[in-house]
Amino acid sequence: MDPRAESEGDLALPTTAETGADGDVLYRVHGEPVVELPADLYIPPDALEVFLDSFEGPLDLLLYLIRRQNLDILAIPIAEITRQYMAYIEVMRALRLELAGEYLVMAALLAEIKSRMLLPRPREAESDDDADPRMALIRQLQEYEQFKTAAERIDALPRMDRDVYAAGASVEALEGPPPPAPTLDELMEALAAVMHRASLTAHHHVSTEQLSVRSRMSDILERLHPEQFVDFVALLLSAEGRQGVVVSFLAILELTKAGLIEWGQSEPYSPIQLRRRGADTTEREAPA
Amino acid sequence: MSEGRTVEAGVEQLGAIELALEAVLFAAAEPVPARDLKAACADLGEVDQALLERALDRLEARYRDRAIELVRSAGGYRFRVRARFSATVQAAQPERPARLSRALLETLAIIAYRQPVTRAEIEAVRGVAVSSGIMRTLQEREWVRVVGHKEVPGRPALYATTRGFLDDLGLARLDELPPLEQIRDLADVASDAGLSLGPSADDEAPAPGTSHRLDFDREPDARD
Amino acid sequence: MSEGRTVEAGVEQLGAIELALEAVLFAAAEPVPARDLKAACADLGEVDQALLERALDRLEARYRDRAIELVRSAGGYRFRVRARFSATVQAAQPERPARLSRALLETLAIIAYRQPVTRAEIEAVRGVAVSSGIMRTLQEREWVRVVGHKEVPGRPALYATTRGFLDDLGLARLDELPPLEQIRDLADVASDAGLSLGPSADDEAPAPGTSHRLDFDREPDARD
Repeated sequence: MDPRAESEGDLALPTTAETGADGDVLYRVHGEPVVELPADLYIPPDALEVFLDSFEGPLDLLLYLIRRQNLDILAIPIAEITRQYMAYIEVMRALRLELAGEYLVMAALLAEIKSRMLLPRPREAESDDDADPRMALIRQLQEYEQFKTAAERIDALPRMDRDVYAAGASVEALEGPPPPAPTLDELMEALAAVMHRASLTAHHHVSTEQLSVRSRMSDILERLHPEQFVDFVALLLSAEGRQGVVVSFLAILELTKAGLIEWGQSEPYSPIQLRRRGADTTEREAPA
Repeated sequence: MSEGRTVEAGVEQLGAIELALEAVLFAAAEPVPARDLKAACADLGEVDQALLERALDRLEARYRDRAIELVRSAGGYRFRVRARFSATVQAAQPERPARLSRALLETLAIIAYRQPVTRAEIEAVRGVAVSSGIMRTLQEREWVRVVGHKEVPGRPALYATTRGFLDDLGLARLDELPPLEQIRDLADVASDAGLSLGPSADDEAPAPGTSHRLDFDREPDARD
Repeated sequence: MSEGRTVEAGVEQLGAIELALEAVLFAAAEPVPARDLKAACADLGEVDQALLERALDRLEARYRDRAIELVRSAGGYRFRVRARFSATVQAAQPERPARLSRALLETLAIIAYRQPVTRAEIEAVRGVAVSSGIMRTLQEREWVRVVGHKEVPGRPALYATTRGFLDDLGLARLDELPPLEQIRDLADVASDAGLSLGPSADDEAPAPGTSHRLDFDREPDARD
């Protein structure tokens, strides 16, 4: 389930608006409130949230319930599956997981199917498959499973930059018309798009440190070497002016926080020194 | 004698074409279509499809025992590190890209097999809303693009996979994707399931391995 | 006899090293330092500097008559398309792209604002993989450089922007780029497409050198 998903599209499920969005529906359908975890939820409570969060939606959850019992989709035991499904929904509610509307719509559909199967059906409707809501659900489950499997197979194919790698060579030696340079507008537009996308998909934040500090971080890092300490004060003073000292100092703190540099002192009260972390002494050995 | 010289010239031309192709293929970041490969040989005499393929064959043979191979996918030709050296490459650059989410993969699979398809149709199959982030990521990755709009109210965008998607999976054509599992006929459903309420736990699982080739020409909304 | 077998094994090992180096060098986005090349051969027995050089010599010789060449520079080793194929490579690009690709611009923007940053960190922000081709292009255009390596397993390269990047943008210093808050506003506006609420008059499209916040009234010139 994706709590960030937006309910924009029309769901193919027959929605019953009068019961769908209302949380009460669970109790009415089930007859009595669910007060404890169902016995067949044999998942450690700590893992439950992660487990439930890993479902891609109500179809995925239903499919799981059916497959776990080794059942054929074509013969879903509606009563039993409905009971289990409701139990999971209740757990999600109890854990205050953001419950997407789709789960409640499915709950309503299951309830409807179950109730219709309990009632005697008019004879003339019996031959009409489409009138049986179970048929529509079965078709949808089959179709979903089909693509779920297809997704796994696509993911298993060798993929560029994950499993296989393009072979390329530098074109530095080639002559030609100069490549287009980026414009500031293009760059800003691209960054705005990334930030927008990041806000939609993930928890990554592009934080707002001063660019002068980040720029100085790069410069300082490039000047430091793992095998050789550099005097801390010299690093600060090499940047002219008071503001330069502040920027350098902040940059050094940031680099320290990021674990990119380490501090040293040959003896107490001697000058504080810095070097890049790591002991790569061989990097510069390639002949020029 | 004059014939000997023609053959000689032919071999020389073939060698020159082979080198030109090699330069172009290594310089390119993406697979290079045959058309562009021919354009690169403009100064090397008449280069028809047959000659191009001969040169490509020679180039392929040249790297037969090497760590890289010439491969052909949807977008054209490219050199690729042989799969058996993937671990070696990863040892030198161990940062592997993040795994793709199931939501993204399922969305991608539906677009791949059902294209062109609208977002609402994808949502109907998955039973949940598809986030805007996923659609944007798929398009940004250049695996999916909008190929038109469906002539229904709202004119929703129709999505399809790109050549880049096939290239990234090393496929030449869409029908090289793994086949979809076959869905059992709904006529069976009615008879098997009957209308009984009780669980039929002893029913057999659907026979595995029944699969069929995908019909890509099928309209995405044919099922409704 | 035993000496013969040692020589035999040595030749075999040399060949295996050569292939491993070939794989790593063709997959790399930037020149590969000797230590990383050695690391890639970790499974191929003891590889000292002398053995590495022998394998590199062999590799170099292998491409002596080809369209690409193995070059050694201070930063490490790489394959490069030979200069005499300039016209050939250009001929294969019938329409030179007038604009930079979206993926390249996004990558460049993230490096500018998050430097020093690893490729995995860029990928985490963008949500999609960054190809070696893009990283190679950014470095060859001298907009991006490697300023160090992060001391985590694999020692991934840390990327930063260059003086040339600022020059091409017409900026004197990096902090003349618009502050992130302003871009965030831009992103919000983009997400509210449909709303006619335009950006307020003073934060329209960011222009070079305008309306940025500076905490420090004067920034010393970059030392390089």
